[in-house]
Amino acid sequence: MTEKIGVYVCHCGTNIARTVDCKSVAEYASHLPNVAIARDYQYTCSDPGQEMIRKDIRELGLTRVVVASCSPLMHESTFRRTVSSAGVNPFLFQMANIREQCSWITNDRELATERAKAIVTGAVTRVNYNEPLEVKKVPVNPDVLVVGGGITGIEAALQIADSGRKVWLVEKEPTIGGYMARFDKTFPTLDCAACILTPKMVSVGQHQNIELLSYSDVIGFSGYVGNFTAKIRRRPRYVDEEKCNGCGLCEEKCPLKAPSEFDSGLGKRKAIYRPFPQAVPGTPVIDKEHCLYFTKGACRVCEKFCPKGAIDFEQKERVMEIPVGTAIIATGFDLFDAGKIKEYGYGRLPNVITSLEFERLTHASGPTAGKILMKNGKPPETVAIIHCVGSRDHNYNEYCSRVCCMYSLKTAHLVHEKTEAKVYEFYIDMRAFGKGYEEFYKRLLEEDVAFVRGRVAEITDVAQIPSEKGKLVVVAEDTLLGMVRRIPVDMVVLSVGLQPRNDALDVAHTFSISRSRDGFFLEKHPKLAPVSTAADGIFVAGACQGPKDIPDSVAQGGAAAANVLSLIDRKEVELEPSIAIIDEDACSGCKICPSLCPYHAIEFDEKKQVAVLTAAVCKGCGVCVAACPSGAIEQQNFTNRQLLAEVEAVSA
Amino acid sequence: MTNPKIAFNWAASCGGCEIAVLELGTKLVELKDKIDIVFWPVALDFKYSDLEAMPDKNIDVTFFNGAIQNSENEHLAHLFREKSKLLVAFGACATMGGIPALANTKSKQQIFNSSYKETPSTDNPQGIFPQPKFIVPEGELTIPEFYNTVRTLDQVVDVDYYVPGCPPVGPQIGKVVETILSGNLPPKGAVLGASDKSLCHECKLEKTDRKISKLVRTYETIPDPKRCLLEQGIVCMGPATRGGCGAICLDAVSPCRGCYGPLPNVIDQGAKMLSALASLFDADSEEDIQRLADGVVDPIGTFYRFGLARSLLRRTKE
Amino acid sequence: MQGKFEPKIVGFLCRWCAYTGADLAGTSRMKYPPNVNPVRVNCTGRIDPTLVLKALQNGADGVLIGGCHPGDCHYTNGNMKTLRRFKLLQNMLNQFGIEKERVRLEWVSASEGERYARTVESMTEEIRKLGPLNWKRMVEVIA
Amino acid sequence: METQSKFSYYPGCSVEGMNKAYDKSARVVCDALKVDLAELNDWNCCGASAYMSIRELRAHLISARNLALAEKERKDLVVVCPACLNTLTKTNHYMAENPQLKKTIGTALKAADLQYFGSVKVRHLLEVIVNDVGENEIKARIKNSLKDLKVAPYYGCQLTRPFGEVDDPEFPTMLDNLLTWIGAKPVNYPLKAKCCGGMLMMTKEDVGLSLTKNLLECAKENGAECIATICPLCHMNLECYQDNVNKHFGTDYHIPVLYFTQLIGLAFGFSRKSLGIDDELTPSKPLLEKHLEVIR
Repeated sequence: MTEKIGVYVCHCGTNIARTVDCKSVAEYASHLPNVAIARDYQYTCSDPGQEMIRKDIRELGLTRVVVASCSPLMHESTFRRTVSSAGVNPFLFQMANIREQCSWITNDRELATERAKAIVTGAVTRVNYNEPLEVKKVPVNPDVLVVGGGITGIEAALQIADSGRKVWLVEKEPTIGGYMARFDKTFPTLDCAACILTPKMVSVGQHQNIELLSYSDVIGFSGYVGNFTAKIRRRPRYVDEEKCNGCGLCEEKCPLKAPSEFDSGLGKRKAIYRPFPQAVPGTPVIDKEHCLYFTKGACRVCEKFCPKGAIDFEQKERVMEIPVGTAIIATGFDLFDAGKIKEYGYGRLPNVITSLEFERLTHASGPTAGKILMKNGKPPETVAIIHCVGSRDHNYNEYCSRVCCMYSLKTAHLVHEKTEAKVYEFYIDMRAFGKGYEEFYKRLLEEDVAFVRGRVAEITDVAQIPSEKGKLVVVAEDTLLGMVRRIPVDMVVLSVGLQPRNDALDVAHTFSISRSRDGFFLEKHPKLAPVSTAADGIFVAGACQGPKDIPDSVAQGGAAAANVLSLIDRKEVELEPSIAIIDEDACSGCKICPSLCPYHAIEFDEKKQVAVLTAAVCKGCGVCVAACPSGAIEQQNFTNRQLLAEVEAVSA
Repeated sequence: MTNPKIAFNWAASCGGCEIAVLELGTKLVELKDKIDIVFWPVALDFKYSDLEAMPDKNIDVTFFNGAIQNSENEHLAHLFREKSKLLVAFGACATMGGIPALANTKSKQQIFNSSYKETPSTDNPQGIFPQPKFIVPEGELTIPEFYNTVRTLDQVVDVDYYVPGCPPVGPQIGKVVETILSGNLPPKGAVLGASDKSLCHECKLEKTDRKISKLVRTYETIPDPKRCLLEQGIVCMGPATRGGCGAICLDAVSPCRGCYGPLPNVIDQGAKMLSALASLFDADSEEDIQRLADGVVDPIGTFYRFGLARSLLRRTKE
Repeated sequence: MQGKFEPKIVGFLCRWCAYTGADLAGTSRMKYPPNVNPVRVNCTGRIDPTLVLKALQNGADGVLIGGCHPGDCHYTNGNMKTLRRFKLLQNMLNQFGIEKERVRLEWVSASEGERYARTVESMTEEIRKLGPLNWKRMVEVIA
Repeated sequence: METQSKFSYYPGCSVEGMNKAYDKSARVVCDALKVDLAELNDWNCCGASAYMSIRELRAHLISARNLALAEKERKDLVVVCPACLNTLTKTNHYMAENPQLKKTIGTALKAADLQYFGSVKVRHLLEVIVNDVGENEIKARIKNSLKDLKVAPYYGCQLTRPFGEVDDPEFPTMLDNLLTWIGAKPVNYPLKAKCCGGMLMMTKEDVGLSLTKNLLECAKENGAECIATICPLCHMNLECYQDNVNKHFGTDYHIPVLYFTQLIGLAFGFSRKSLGIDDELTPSKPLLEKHLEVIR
């Protein structure tokens, strides 16, 4: 072979040089077959470092390049650009990772150097067999899919729509707005959630670039970055969105009442209903479970009264396919089920409620018209607020739900503001990290809320002393006083934590993205790519990626929008170059590969009796390559020869 | 002009390859005037001394069948290499080790123990094993030394061509002989008398649903004679095996055992078949997968029935 | 290395989970034996058993295959196909007399640097106990 | 009907002495329910909760011997005392999770020609009756429905803790269900799994008494006419110490305390005598007579 390989061993300052003897590695590499030059260098990724490589390519006529430095996930693309700018095909470059998986994992200089030599040998041997590749480009469909109509999805959708792109916003519920629509005030500024949210909801509803698909879910998502197809199921509302003018007469006339999900079951709604007055879309929905017509076969009162004839009991479920180029997943969170913690008595003790139920109680348009009342209709004289319910707890969720401390403070403030009640807050640690949060905490301290530092052991209605009779007794160790306290109160608000939605796994599968151990969707990089995912063109934003408050969710919604727009404005994306190639002459037509491809990229040509692969659909997993018993399938940039060469070199 | 000199030899093998030559039938009669056979243990009486007496490269083509399992096999391999212009590894044993190479799942000692001690029919109270050298009053007797590991012909000497099969099928042998006599020789190292596509290419059974939900051994079932045996849970080496034999076993609805060896782009026939087979397992839970995997009762005997000596690992560890 | 046997392990790591997890272990400066030579693939589904056999035959004392947890495969279920091949391969290697400690399939997510480090640690120690595999030499003893 | 299930029965020391009635009633009821309780041959002290915290290894050995004996009989071990349940289960768990311990114990057992592989499950009789026998079998045998008898179902602290395998550790419901099956009315009893004072009665009586008082008070306030127990120690504290409680707090409790097995026995129509009723210090006679009359 007449290859001329250049090898560059990077010190990465001392990151590598501290444990790896870079000089001897370079010296060792210089004796490997076909190596024309081997150098060690301080910072190879620096401009002078890259220039050095270009210079060698020009002056020594290098045909292939190996850089031994950090992880390819870090700088592979950098160096590929370097070599191609000097006229060497980027795929004739090979990276040897001697930092993350070598120099950083040990203090044994001798072993680390040995290992580095082996890794470099592997890369050098492999690069001999690397083949030049052209990266294919495909146009990006400018339409965007946004899944989830909470504040995050709304923000993302508006940002994108305002830039003139078309957005398909899919929401499971009959209305957008998500949890925020159910909140009263928002911390730390205490502005009312509705006042800041509803305008945004309205503009979503009216935006010419936003196609709002409420009461719908995504049941399939196929294709590749820039060219996806979303399969969306539209559940029947039994009300024609086109005809309905949202007058609300049907709701008024409907004879049947059912517990309102929006009010967490505290209030009632009709069988044909809008979750709340400012719902978007304003079109009501008929709840099949309760509607007299659907259950008993008679009634149809709404139909009689509807001035627009919009009621349509015949409406069927529809499935539509939408081509999009990118997708933002903002499916949000579930609240921890407080009933799981038996000793807190939620569900058993009537005046133990969750923070969300409290939101509805204190909400002006809630079931009590904003009055904070106990089940007996009286205002409480003492209220306990309990932090970390289901969070930071080995038995339930180990992580911190991030928002509870602050919303508990808000709860305390609202109780203080609306009632005479004495407020106790039971916390483990007070976490007030955001802008204006610490100040808000201070403010509450001044509102003489009694803060008790300690995790609550139990809430009981069993009195031990007369003064506890008829009260809820909160038992907790006050870790500051170092004693167990029993505090009798009238009402307990459980600050329940956030957790992944119950359908998170299905969503992950539909979009083939991964989840972190806590079950939230996994971002590409915790710091540098917080809204990207491992799947190109699919982004995550808001609480579906991990517990977040409103500011952070909105910020992520915007970030995801920006990512999407930059993709769209690139107009075309590069396709995965390391795809499979079927050699039709070598294919024996055993039909084993087509059934294995997860993307149905391989079909069997009955006429030619061979398997055929659609390059654009292939994502390059290589499953078929490993399976092909004829050795007729190769994977570009991961060919059998390349991998064998590398394996032989590192195992010798 | 003189006829080309042809030799056949028979090392560690059943010799079936030489019998297979008779499958040429009448063709053989035509051939006999075109060639001179200078060595053919199964048919004609020659002595090794005749061979040793020949000048080097005296033989035009030697069809060498059988693997190398003892010092005699090895000696002959070298001898034929010296005396022949072309050395052809003839049949599965010479090319891949064949059935004899299954001995590589045992050590020499284990094999001796079972053949000279443990088998019920053996009566050997003093537990005497064959000795390469043995002194008797008349002098020293020697027998070839038995090797611990069986090798293919090309693991011992340089080989020009390969003819796979256990045995190579008649028609193919005819073609091979013709090609070689024709003089326009294929590149060295070529595999002759076989197709470059897998058996599936010439197999007539229908491939419909590429899934395997349970594995059965041939005696456990009566297969549907129309459907691919793999889909019926019978391990068939067809997908990972060269065609050319005409899928005769499959015509008898009996699974391919892989005697024609791996395809051109394949390094290790067994590994490839293993990968293909397991990929089709219709199971995702650890237990179900394990159950299916255990369905291959004798992996080595299944995936390397003929190719163990030519496989990457070649033998088992003692 | 004062004559101490240092196992040589070839690590086939999938780029999305195990390789990223291994990087994370390094980034978080976790310490573990530097005995793995990583070979990066897109998905463990690419790992042709031939490669594993090659490594063992060619001098490796062990092979580690690292992929995504079931359900987390970036290519939907490549890891499942690996699991299927692996189980059958394990059965066969067992017949070849290769201890199961030498060839392992581990699920390591991108966030499990610790898990990766511990896996390599335990694997290295187990193989150290077993001693070198030395396949080539073993095969070359003919007589 | 055929014998449903065969078990090795481990009475434990506490029912040999002052809690005979528990043992007695348990045997009677199980016999009626065709639950074969063959007393574990040559059983010894379970190791006792207290000893665990002093000489852990030895405690494990003592308890492991019982497990080994049961394994020899190829049966699961049924206990009536939750403390025994706790100790034996603990040893079971520890041996399963700690190979070193398993080895040590193994060698010790060998000295007595015993071995333990870990196959035995240790179960409390309550759980066996509720889960294995079940509602129908029990209802089928009711002769005197304990109609309207308001019972406070008291589980104590050890049945579900720490393992919480058989029922919710904080709010178990198994006994509540059983009581409804035999026609009684389980009252709301929030302290059902709280501490009865346990050994404190011997060491720090005032604390022990106050804990017992909580239980009695809670039962009374929720309208219980008697308390059902599943634990000899709880039983003793609640039953025998009622007078001390009354003296100490100037209260006036006379709440009969009965083993759940005794209540089942009554419902099945067995005589009070055969169930060891009427030996108690807080007589249940008046209450029961009132009820049994109601039924007649």
